[in-house]
Amino acid sequence: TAVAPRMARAAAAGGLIRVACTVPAGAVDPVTVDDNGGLLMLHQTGEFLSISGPDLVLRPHLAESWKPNGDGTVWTFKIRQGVKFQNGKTMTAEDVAASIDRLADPKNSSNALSAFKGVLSKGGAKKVDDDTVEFHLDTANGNFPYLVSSDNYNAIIIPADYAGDFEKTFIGTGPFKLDKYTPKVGASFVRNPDYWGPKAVPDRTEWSFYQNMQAMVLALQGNQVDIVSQVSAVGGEALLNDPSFQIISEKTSSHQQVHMRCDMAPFDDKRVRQAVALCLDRKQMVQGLFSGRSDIGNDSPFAPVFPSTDKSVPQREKDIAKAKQLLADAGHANGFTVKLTTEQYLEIPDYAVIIQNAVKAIGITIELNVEAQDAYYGKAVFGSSDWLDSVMGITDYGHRGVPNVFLNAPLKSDGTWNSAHFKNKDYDALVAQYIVASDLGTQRAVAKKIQELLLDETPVIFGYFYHYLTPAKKNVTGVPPVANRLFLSQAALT
Amino acid sequence: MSMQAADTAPAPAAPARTGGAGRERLRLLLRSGTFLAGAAIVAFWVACALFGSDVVPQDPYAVDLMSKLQAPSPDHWFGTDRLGRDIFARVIVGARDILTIAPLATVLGTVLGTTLGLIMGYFRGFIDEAISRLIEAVLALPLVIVALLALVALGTSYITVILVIGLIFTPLIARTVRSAVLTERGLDYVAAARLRGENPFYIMFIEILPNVVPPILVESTVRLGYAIFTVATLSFIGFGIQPPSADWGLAISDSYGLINGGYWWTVLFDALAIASLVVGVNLVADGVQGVFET
Amino acid sequence: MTPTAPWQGEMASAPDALSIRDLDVAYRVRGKVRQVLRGLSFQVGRGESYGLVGESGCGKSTVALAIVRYLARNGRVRAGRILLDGRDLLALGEADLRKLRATAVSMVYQDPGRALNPSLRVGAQVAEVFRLQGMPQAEALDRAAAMLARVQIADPSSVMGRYPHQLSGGMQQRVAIAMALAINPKLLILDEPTTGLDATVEAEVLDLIARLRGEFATSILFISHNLAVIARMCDRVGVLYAGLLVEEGGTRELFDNPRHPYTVGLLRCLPRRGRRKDHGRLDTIPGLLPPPGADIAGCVFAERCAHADEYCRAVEPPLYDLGGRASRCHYHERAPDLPRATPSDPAAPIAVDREERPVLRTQRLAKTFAAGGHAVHALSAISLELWSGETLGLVGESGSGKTTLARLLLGLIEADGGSVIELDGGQLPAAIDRRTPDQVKALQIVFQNPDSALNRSHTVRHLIGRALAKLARVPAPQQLERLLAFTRAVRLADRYLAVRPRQLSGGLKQRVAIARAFAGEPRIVVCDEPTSALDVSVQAAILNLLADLQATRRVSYVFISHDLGTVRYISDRIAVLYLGRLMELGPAEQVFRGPHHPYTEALLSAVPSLDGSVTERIRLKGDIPSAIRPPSGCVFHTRCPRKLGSICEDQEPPLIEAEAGHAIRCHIQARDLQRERPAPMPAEAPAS
Amino acid sequence: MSTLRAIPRRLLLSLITLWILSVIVFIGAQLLPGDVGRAILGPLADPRAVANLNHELGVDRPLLVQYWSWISHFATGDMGMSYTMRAPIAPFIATALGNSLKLAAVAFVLVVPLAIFGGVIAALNVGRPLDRIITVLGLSATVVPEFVSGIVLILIFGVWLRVLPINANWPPDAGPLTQVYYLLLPSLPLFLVLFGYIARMARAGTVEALDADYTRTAVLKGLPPRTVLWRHVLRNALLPTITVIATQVGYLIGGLVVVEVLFHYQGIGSLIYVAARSKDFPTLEAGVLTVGIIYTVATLAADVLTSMLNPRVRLGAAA
Ligand SMILES: Nc1ncnc2c1ncn2[C@@H]1O[C@H](COP(=O)(O)OP(=O)(O)OP(=O)(O)O)[C@@H](O)[C@H]1O
Ligand SMILES: Nc1ncnc2c1ncn2[C@@H]1O[C@H](COP(=O)(O)OP(=O)(O)OP(=O)(O)O)[C@@H](O)[C@H]1O
Ligand SMILES: [Mg+2]
Ligand SMILES: [Mg+2]
Repeated sequence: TAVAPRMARAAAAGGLIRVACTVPAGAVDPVTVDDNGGLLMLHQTGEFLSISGPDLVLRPHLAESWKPNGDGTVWTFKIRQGVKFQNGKTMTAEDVAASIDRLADPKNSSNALSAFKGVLSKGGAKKVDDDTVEFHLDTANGNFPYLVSSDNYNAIIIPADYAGDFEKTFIGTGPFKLDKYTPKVGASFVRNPDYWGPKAVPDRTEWSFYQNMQAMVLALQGNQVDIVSQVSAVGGEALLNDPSFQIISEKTSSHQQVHMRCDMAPFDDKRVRQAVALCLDRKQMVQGLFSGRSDIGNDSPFAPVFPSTDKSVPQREKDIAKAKQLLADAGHANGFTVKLTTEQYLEIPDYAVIIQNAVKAIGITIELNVEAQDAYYGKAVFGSSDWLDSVMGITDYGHRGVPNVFLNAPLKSDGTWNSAHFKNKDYDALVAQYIVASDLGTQRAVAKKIQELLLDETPVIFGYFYHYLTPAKKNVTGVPPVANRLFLSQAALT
Repeated sequence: MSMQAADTAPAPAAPARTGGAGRERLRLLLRSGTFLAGAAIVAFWVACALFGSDVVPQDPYAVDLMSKLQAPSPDHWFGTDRLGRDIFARVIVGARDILTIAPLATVLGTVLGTTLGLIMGYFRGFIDEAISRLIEAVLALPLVIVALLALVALGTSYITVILVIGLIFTPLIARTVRSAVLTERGLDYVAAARLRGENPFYIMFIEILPNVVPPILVESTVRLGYAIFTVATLSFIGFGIQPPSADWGLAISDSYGLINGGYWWTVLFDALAIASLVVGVNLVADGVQGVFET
Repeated sequence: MTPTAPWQGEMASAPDALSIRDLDVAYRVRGKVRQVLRGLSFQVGRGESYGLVGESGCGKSTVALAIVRYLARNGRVRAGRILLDGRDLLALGEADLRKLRATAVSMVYQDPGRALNPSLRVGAQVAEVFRLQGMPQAEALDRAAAMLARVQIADPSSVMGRYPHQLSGGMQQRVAIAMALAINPKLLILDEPTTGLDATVEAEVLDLIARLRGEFATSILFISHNLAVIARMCDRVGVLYAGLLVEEGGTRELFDNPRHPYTVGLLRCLPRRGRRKDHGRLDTIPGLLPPPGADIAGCVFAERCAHADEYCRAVEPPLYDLGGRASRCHYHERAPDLPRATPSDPAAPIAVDREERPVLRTQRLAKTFAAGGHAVHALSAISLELWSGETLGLVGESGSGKTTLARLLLGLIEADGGSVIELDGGQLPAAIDRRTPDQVKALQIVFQNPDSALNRSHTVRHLIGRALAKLARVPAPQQLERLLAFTRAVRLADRYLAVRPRQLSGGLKQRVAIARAFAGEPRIVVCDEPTSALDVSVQAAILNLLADLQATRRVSYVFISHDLGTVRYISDRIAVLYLGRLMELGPAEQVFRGPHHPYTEALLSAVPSLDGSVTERIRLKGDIPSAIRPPSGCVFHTRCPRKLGSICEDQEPPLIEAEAGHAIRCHIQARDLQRERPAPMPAEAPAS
Repeated sequence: MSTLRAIPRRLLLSLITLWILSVIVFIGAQLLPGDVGRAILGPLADPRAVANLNHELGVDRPLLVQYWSWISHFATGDMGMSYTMRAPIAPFIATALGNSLKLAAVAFVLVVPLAIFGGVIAALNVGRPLDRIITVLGLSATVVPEFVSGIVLILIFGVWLRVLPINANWPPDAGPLTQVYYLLLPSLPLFLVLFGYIARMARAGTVEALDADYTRTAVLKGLPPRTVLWRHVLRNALLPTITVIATQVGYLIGGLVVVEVLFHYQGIGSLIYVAARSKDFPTLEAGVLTVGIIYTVATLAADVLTSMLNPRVRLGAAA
């Protein structure tokens, strides 16, 4: 059960790997970390119960196996034995239960709370014996293991008596242990000689923190680092097109949702929503914005990467004539003007400009209002949030291993992030079916229905699902492509 | 009275010649090489801001993803950006926002600063002392940092950028006006006005203000230069002009990661545009200063 | 050459110390060349003291700077030669020029405070001159101390260690003179060395220069606009007008018997020989100096000359040699008979009735300023009366509180508590804001500097019109009529109404200021040195105007001036201030005739007179003490040449009437104060 | 009244200034964030977590209490806890300040002598082409924003010529010289901006001194030009320049924000910038107040220095 079986042909041990990553926004604490820089730090020394691979299939790690009870309300995990924390203490089921329970406890302001909400409550994680932990869920959930896998980046296993000082010790069970951590500046890790699994290849890894992506790109080009944790395709062109670098890339379910309010003119007519969606040339967008490094979306959260996605549902293509027709049918033959509000984040402003350009063809004029992120999200409740109240908007959604969150919050009638104000009983029922389904066949069957329904209603345009890109020097080997993670234990410079 | 009109004899010698001080200064300005060079540059960019979008060969906002990041060529004189937009067209229209925000901010600062400076310089005493302290406190911080602080607190929008820069300029201009007013206040015509029983506001605005116009003019042209500098800088660090404007600072901010990939044209022309505009404005300011501060 | 100087004779064959031949100097201003010196020629003989006089802007300083080759960047010698001790200065290379400056010529100019390096100690600056001659530092310092002693600096070693700003103006000028004389120069140029100094200090410095002139056998080029100073200091005089030498001659001859209409006019402008306003008007010179660079055909002065005819306007007069003297006038013989430009008939004198209630009265008027944490006692316990139609002259050295008194009366600053100002018997609030419009209207002022007094952004019409509207409350329709009446009364042509002050000459500006002051029909006009910024020719016109206005409108004046001659001309009574105290108060004639307060006496004796008589009388030593810590007892005791003893240090003398209406604040008895010697200015003068 | 005696008063005024500044900064930081916890935890965080955090941070207390607790701790060197880093701020400020000072020092060491030299040369050639060139180039350099000149410099030296590192962070074991080498490129934009200011001041001071009467006195004494220049002209001319240099210290920090961001340098400027971006108000407040203190101290020091060097001020006006 190696971390990355495909990378077995490890290079000779030793050496130093230098990585550039974004500055951890806050203190590195497994409970609260919610940003890319911070979460990358967590799993340098910490480990998960299981690892969600590039194919989104879970592989056992600190847990050796797991199974649900009959109705999927209790999941039992077998914990690996003989694993030691870096302080020498042995990891037990108690540590596992405590680690997860800590995340589910509202008192701790855990960042994982939203993932566990309605699924797992405090006290739901119970140690059964030294190698068994049971999770008693609030409701049945077929995809629960994903919530305690590497998909949930807060869910590393740390000692039960953890006192909130992770940043000092970086205590975990992983192949590296902390050498030095300087907030805002960088960190370094050294090989953990007592690691339970295959020992780390590099002697050391050195992490430098950068304020922005350009800085990291420059650092890589200037040979100051070997790997950049992540770049977005937009702005990363300098690397993507440079043959002296490789891009370690993984498909993900990350995407931008273009919502249109189903309860407000002009989008209260689904033909108008469809018309807008029909204007987009998705292939061109994937090429132009991402240099091909993203997947085309079909206006549902079922990204190609999800095993449950039914790929037979026909892809929506650009069709201006049809769009015009639909718009005319809806009574907007001469188009209209609408305001698109969105956040200043990643390629979203560019995406907004592209949409603005595209809908010109059918006479729709979009006024752009690109706001700072916090202005856009506002208080994040209906009535005082541009995100949830705007008639049209674009919102960033990060990668999830399973589509559950995407299906629930932004689209269900009572979804807390339902910025499209989409209210559809059939849809709600289908999603409920999907959540409890624990076998892939059932899931895919329900997925097909959901996909078709959303394609018809189009409350949200899912234009593309972009890849997770990790640029590295050509001679870097042994880095597995895992979204939002950077596992370096088998990395080497050749 | 029997006295002969001594001085009333035609006085060809009096320095009285055509025109007033204003026209004389204008004449001097038009002789100053730096001023003319600066004015030409500024006029060019103002024209671009006003009419640029009508004359550019391509739509500066038209996205063409299939021809992104093309090097300068006869089709795209300055190349294209990462969305395939024509950089030449964008540089030409890119002056619009900054040339709206910066002058408005300067005007705001000038109006408020002048009023404040008049009050401080005229009344002196406690008001002056108190406001001076406040001004000194604000001036203890670099412009960019004050702006940053304010924009974080208030949120970024054109209005807040104008307000923030205008309000930051207020004390700076007030300080200049104040010291000019202090000098003026020491002059006897102010005493003469008081001896006519004029009220303070008449004295401040009718008597003193016209005489402190030169320093105000100099200060506000200098401030305009700073305003442009500041707006550009704020845009670059993400607190100024927001997308999808074709603004130069924003363009540089968006593209400076590309230069190392060889896409130098995505930043170079915008950089030159900013440089030329600020240098132009400051050459104008320098010319104005040379003429009005002698 | 006047062979009066004893140290001269035997060197007569040697070249002149300075010889200037046909010197043309021009400044380039905005691309235009303005000629300011035209074919100037004169010589300064060895050991001679040559005076150069002329009104402001006629090119005096330019001459001086051309001689030392230190013209402004835009200035250029276009033609002519300057021979210093026979050597052509303009032909010298840089190194030779430096050598010449280090050994042969030095210069002292106006404003000694700025002529000394503010960040170097005095000793170092003086020693520098000796260092340049190759002396070691220690010796140079010794020589510097010796040099300072020679310019009568009492404690050279302590002065050497000080910085210039720690010295008074008079001391600074002594240091400058010491530096200039340190090289024992062949030629010493003094460009208005005493302008800006108080009369008492000026007298001291002039005495010093006169003495040193005897010690160092130096030739002197003495530049001044002050005819009396030149008369006192020089053997020969050249009169400069618009860059031309219009007359030259021995001092006595020239002043006694001028042969150029300009010189004649200048001399007539001065209120000389005890002349007073009721003796008749002063004469004036009409018109103005041509601007630099003006194209002039014929005689430069023709424009302003009553003798001038077509010939004068057409043919430029040469410098006629009149035997030992010269004049650039075709009609030089007739020059002294120049008709008056202003009729001399005095304005009908007003009878001042001192029996009636005074129009203005102050009691215990005092003012203490707070400056930098100190109390400055600018004025103490001044009790004065001013009757309708009379002029009260206010004299005193700089800092004696004259302006403070004026501003207190006007309410521009507030008097200390306990002070009383009464207008027509009614108490006047201290601050102007609390005075009624009528009270505000009653007191107006004419300031010293019209540039400061007139708002440069407003037109003449606005300046006077606003005063009419605010003070006289003239309704708009009648305003223009009244305005014209006023401007005509001050003899200001109508066409100036639309003009802004900057386009007016100094004299015209002062007329505007006077018109404004009179717009509200004031009872009292305070004149704070109204003529001291003006050239003599203009000063006379303004004094005439003030006298005329007083006669027609029966206003009272408080007239402040440094210039005793002017004060005497215009005033009915005179008050002498020293360190904020009233030292003497009495009718003008009595104050001048005596008995006087020792301080008044010193002031009077400091005034150089045009007849060149050297007044070796009372010289005040030292500087006026600080108003922050005024001396105890009689405030004047520290400088008083007639100090009695400890009583002066301990007790403030009361103001005692020496004669009816003439009070003196001194412990010395009035009759003892009456000196035998004649007053410096002859008391009575024939009306010319 | 002498200025040396006025120093305590000057000090008091500076303290008042700083106090007002602290109020401004505090109010500025309190103005918007209606919900600090939300700002920190992000839009998608659970409301319970947000409320918890707000209580923990103490931001639900009255403003006056918050201000007092902030400023009284600040005075003792305790700058509080960073919202985002959940750690004491002071050490961050200290490190960042150290770094910024290094960068500023490199810029200053380069710019001060060169700019003064340039200004004096221009003054000595006043009105001539050399003067025009220095003045106009200096002005242009000064007014071009750092990020513009920085980009161009990166392009030239870092990308095309590849002679200077484009990232200011030196390798961990770098010696002082290497550090300076890494700081060269980042210091250049600062150099350019400062050059114009200082040169302009030096020029103006020198021109004024050259025109001064005391210089005339010195020349007419027959002193050699060199003595005139050094002893008489520059001594007086460069005094005001000191004050300008000091005020530029404050300005420099503003420039540092951009330069440090551009060159990825961990100084006080980028600390403030990051705090601003992430709405970490305690850090922002601490950073800004620190900058204010530095500026105030620098100008105070310049005042004292000027008055010590300038006998006019040191010894007071004539009695
Ligand atoms: N640097 C200069 N550039 C242009 N014009 C100048 C310059 N210096 C002097 N002038 C002009 O030359 C004329 C003569 O000036 P100068 O200073 O020699 O007169 P002055 O007789 O010394 O006057 P004052 O009594 O005011 O000192 C004046 O009209 C003056 O305005
Ligand atoms: N505003 C003020 N603050 C402090 N001290 C003042 C102020 N005005 C005048 N003084 C002081 O009061 C004293 C009298 O000054 P004032 O101006 O009345 O003298 P003056 O006789 O008019 O002198 P001058 O002949 O120079 O005009 C001086 O010592 C002066 O320094
Ligand atoms: Mg002169
Ligand atoms: Mg006075």
